[in-house]
Amino acid sequence: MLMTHVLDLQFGDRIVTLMAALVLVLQIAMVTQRWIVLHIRIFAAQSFFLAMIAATIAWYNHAPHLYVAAGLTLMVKVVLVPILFERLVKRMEIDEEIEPIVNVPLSVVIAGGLTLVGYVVAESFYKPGEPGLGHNALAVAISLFLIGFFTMINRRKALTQVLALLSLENGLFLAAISLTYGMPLIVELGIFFDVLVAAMVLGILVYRIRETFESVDVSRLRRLRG
Amino acid sequence: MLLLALLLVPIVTAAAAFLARRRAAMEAANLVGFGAVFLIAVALAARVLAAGTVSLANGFFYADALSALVVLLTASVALVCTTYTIGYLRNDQQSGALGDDASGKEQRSQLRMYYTLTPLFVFSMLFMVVANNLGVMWAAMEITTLVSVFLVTFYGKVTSLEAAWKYAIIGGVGVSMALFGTLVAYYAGRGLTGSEGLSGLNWSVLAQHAAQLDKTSMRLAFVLVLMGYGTKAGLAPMHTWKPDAYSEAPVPTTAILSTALLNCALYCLIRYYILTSRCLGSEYPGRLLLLFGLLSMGVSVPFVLVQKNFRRLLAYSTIDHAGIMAIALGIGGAMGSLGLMLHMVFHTIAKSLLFLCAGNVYQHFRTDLLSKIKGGVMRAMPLTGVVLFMAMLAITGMPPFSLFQSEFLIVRAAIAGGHVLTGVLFVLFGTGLFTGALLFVGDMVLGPRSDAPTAKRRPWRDGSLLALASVLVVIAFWVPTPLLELVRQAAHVVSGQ
Amino acid sequence: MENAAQLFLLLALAPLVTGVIRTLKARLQTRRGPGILQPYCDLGKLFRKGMVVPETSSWIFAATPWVVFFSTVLAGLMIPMVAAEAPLGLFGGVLAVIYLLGLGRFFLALSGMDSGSSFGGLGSSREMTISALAEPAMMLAIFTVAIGAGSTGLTEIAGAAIGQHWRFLAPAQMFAFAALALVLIAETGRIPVDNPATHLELTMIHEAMILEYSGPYLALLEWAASIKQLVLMTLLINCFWPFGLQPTWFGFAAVEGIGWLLAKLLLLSCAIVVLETVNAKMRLFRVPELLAVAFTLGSLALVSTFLF
Amino acid sequence: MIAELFLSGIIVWLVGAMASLAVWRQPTTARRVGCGAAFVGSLLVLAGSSAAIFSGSSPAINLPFGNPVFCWTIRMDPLSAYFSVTLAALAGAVSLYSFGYLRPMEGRRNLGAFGFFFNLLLLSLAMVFCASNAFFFLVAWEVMALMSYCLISFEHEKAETRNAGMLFLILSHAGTGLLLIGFLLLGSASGSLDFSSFHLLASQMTPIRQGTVFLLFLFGFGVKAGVVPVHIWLPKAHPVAPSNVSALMSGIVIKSGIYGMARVFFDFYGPPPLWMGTLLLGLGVTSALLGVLYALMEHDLKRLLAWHSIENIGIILMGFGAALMFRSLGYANLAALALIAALYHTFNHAIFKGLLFLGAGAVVQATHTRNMEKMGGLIRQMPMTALCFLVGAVAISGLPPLNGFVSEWLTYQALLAGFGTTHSLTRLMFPIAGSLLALTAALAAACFVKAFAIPFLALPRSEEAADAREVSLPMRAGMAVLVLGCVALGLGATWFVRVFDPITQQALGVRASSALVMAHGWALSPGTAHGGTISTAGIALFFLLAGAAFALPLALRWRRRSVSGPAWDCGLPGLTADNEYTATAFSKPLRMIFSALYRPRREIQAEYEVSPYYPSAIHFESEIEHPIEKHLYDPLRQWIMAVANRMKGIQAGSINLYLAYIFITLILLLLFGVRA
Repeated sequence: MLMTHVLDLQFGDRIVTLMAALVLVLQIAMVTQRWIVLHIRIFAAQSFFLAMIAATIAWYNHAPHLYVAAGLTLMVKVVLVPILFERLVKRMEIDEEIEPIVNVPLSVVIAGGLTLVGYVVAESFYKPGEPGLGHNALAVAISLFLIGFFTMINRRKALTQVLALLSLENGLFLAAISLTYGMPLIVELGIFFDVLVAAMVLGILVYRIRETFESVDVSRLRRLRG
Repeated sequence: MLLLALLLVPIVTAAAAFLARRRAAMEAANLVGFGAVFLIAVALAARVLAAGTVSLANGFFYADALSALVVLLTASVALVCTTYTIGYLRNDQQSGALGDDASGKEQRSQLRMYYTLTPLFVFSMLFMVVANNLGVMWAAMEITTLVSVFLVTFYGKVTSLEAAWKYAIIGGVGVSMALFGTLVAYYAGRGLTGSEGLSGLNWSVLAQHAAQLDKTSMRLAFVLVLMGYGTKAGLAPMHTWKPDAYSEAPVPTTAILSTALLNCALYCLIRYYILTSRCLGSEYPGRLLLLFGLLSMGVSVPFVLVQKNFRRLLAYSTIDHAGIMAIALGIGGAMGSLGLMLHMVFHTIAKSLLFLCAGNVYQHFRTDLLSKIKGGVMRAMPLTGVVLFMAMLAITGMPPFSLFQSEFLIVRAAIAGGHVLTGVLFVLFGTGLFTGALLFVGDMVLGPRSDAPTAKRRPWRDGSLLALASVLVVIAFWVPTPLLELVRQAAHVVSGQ
Repeated sequence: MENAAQLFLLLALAPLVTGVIRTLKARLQTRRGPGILQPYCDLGKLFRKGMVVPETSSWIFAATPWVVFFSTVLAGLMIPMVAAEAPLGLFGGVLAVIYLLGLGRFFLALSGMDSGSSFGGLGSSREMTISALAEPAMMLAIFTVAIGAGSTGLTEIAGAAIGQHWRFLAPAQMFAFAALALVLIAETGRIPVDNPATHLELTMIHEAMILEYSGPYLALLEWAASIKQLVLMTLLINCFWPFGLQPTWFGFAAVEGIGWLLAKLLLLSCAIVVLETVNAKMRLFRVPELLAVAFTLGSLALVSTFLF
Repeated sequence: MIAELFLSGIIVWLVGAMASLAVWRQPTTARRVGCGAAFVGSLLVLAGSSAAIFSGSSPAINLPFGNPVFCWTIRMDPLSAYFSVTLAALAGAVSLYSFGYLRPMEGRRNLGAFGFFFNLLLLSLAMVFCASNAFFFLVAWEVMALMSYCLISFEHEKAETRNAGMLFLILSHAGTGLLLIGFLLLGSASGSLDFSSFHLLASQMTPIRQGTVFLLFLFGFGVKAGVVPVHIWLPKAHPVAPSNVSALMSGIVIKSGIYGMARVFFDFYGPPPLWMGTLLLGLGVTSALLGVLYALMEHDLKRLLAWHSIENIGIILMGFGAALMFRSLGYANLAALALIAALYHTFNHAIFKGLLFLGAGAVVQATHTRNMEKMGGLIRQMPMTALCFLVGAVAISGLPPLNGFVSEWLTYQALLAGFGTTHSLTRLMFPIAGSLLALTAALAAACFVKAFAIPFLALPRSEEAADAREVSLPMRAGMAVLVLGCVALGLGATWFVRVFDPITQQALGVRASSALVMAHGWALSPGTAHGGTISTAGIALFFLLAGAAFALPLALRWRRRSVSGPAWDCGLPGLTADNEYTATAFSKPLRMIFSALYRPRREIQAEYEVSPYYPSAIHFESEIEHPIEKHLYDPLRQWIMAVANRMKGIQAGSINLYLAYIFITLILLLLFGVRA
């Protein structure tokens, strides 16, 4: 009974779509979130679900190298990066995010609108012949990307911008695994390495900014003009 | 084999510089390393001229005339800038621009950082150019960002941190767009013959079957890639990081950023342009490129007209030239591509020369602000003054200097191709930039001798300046035949005709 | 042959015309006035006298009288006086005449500035201004005439006029004539533009330029002035009333031609005299208005060649 | 052979440039090398190009350098040869003059650099005249502008000099932009950039494009030629340059614009629409009149000459305009007459304006000022210079028998003949233009009475003027050469017009000179039905004979009877410079008459000590307004700067903003770019 379900591709599709939706919801939740620590944890959760999606797809489509991707995601985005950042937060005792540039309700509305954009774009990719996974996931991926992007614009604290950037890359990851069942392995490795390094580099930058500016409010970085 | 060497030598150089104890050792390491890289690049160019394409590790590394040309330019810029750097950093060390601690330990670590990161930076660019796999190309591009961010923060000033942050964030967004584009392109290439597994992202493979690529996906892919790599190339409106980063990074780094890195970003664009135009016809990518190109030219004009800061002026000029090359690519065709390739060569020479001059001026007057320099550079430092003026005229497309030739080709291609409006706007913006640049440089270089003392000579610094200047002059009247041949073949690769 | 004859006529007749005008004017103003031959006596006297050359002046001062005299005489040889065929017509037409007079004026103005006395400068400045303003009107009038003849050669112009005697009644010709007449007044420095008789410092123009001259040079300049006047008058009458212009200089024709010439000159002189008597001299800055009128007349002449 | 001569001249210039730069550390050597090379090169080019004219052949040479992507060839057809002759003739005299002119600069200035720029300027000019394709032409054109710029701002310590130079370079660069587009439009029609492929091409394009190309070229070349309203750089740039450079600038550099117009309008265009000629004629009249009117108000000797360049360009343009109109009306002979008038005046202006600038340079070098009000009485200290300047002044005033008269006379004849060519209202333009030309000439005469009398005559107005000395021999020699040129071009008119046969043949298919020359080469005629004649040689002969027969003997006789005494000083004790008439006073009547144009502003402040009736000192200053600058250029500049400043808000420093740019662009492209 369960096995049949577990072997049923439709079922897998459902699960994937469900988790993709969850990922999207978490992304929107991130938009509304003000507590940095919570922000980091939501990010971790989102990444976790992504890893799950990867694993599921790997299971149903027999794409073994996606397991590697899933594992890497777990390791890098669910464990390493959040730990790194939380320590950073503790060291810099940043407590609360000040008001975002666009207030929360409006941000949520905008996020919804961006989701719509994602679907509009993905629409043109929908081909009746194929399993629906393609354009659904692509729509979610584009939405994730856009919402993450919007969060970057919307936030003032350096660290939250970095988080937004990473969540934006989560969108890409989703697209990668759902559209093409992942990139060639070596490329995947390269990408993950890059993400890790990027996270560290940005972390270091944030730290140094904190050191020199006595704050991580990037909207104060306005010396260079013209 | 050449390709492998090309990538290994910089790594070794970086390691050597990292382990080196004394300043001289680091300098020597870099000098030797980049000399070797340059020689290898020349050899590679020769090989490509002879054999057409060179590839390694069953097509994981791949170099045709286009890559060879970009590699050659990158290597030459790296070599010249390193030679210059030696004089430049020594001057910094003595003038206490690196912080004057008694032990000089801090200074040494700073120098070590510079001499280690620069080879890595060059490595990542070379890697990007010779990688056949679009994903690897992307990864390399990401590395360039990460490495150069630290180079931007070299002086550790408040402003340089700000610049680094903007560079990192905008660059990060850019490369992630590029990544998105890359995987959409991969998606477009699914199920093509010979595209299984790793080679599915190989440019050469995709280019062969470009016609069967999924059209809608390629449209999306090109937009994303254009915006992604366009960010690194500094096309408006993704250009905003450029003036900040250029005005804060150490001058040799800026020179590399504004020439080699620009070329590499354009290189990626060109690769995708070829795929897209083979898949969808050149009209769709062409229009987008023209749009961004004209926007970049147009945006840079007002900033140049009212600019107060020399290096920011140069940054906007780079944005303008990125726009010019985008336009050339967008016009395409045999003439447009030839113009593009010539322009890439000529711009690399002139712009790096300009930044080196800017370095001399900055180290002598301790500022980039015209209001503080108050003219008279020609009197205070004759060599720099003359070269600076020449280079500025060259960069604004004034004959007899060579950029006029390439820009002439581009405008001619535009008007012959029916893009009359593009041609007119091109000329209009060009005039605006010329006006701004001339007014600025005229006020800076000419005029009575300012109160600042006469500059002391720095053989390494001024020597490399002079060498590059003579290249600028000579190439206006005589282009070496092999180089021209390489350029022609590269243009052939771009236009496919 | 013609050259010699016309040269003689010019040199001889010019002072006479001046004398006639002076006498007639005096009579009209109920004065006795000097005799008609007075100018000859003046010239003779001046030629016999010595002269004072300002110590501040240069060779320009000495060269000017000759340049002025010769250029005026040469101009005189280019216009038909008695015969329709101008003796030196080949050397140039009406344009040459005007520019030769211009050459004389140029040097006269220089010599006015040469001595350093401010009167000379004053005279030169005013002379150049007025002549400049007179130029376009004159050129328009001449264009009108020349268009009629299809040439700027005075021989051709006169030749074209011969035979159709009443052509000068055509509106174009009338306007052109009026314009040229006004210009002539300005050029010869007569009232209401300038007063040849005055030496009142602030109003004089021509006299101010030659203020420093004395003796033979003064004589040359006065003579040149009267020749210029004769030339312009002849130009006017022979362009517009070519009655009695003879085909040749020989035999009775010459006598008849000279007769006609004298008659026409007398007529014109009377007109000038009347004009000078009934008008007062204008302020300098009113003169442009007069010349504007001349210019308008000239353009009217053109337009009317276009209309009628 | 011809080509070899020409090419050798070019090479001499090139080598001279390099050599004088190489020896810049020894000023004397640098000066000798630079000027010597310029002189020799000029002679060779003169020989080569005049040979080319008379042989009628048009040799083509492929230059052995340059990026092989492009074509670097020169061809010497009659038009090119004619302008090269003009160039070489002037350049020879100027480089002779420079030997002396530069000597005082030794040690103070880098004469090596000067020689470099000078020779390269000559080289680039020759290339401009002989380039046989659009690309090479534009390169030479810009190099010429660049070299002129370097020479103009040679004394760049003064802000005035710097700004003038930049204004020049910027405007000329903008003009080049117009030319670039014009040429490329032609090129896209013909598929090639070679001039021979453009022959009569423009007339085959659609009327709109034809007109556009015409305007592009008119203003593109007009900037360099200094045609109103794109002339504003000229009165600023010419005065500040070293005087030998000013001579070249006014003499030949601005003529490159004329060359371009001749090339385009008579080679690339067939019979054009009538409006083109009309526009050209109108612009010519405007330039001529405004040029001379503003020249009259100048006290700066060199700026006065600069304004006169604008005037003469206007006169040349009148000829071009008339020629174009005749062409469109189908009168080839008249077109030839007008074209000859224009080209003749081009050569004449090169000679006498060069002469005048050299003279002005001599004066400035002797008195260390350009302000006429501080000169005076120089005819005694510098008789030779004074004589040369006088000849130039007579020539430029268009007085017989010198060269200026001949070309103006030809222009008059062309305009006169124009009246008969059409019955539409446009024919009224010809006589009106003619009368305004007369006004221009008369005003020019007035202006040069001032320009000669104030500096050279009467009493010195300053110590500098009082102890000025005659300039060195080479300078006098250089001026003398040009004096001979003025005389020869005036008296030898009937001989010189034969030069134009190949040109008119090429442009209009007519050989006009036989019709122009009459009476066994004694007289010149317009070649129309029974047009008037002119014989400058005859006039000169008359003056010579009369002078020899009467003037000399009588003058000698009268000299014995003459005593020298003080000039009339109104009874004041002794005549001083303060009594003299000033340049300002001289032009005062015209300033008042044309005050509607000048809008003069004057300030008089009198300082009193004893009583209001006896001012101890009076400070007078007056200035006039330049409407085109005030109402066209200044607002434009301010507007551009305002817009630019407003646009700086783009780069306001906020990273969120920067990200927003990218975000919005991305959204827009996704929504509208991607979907087919």
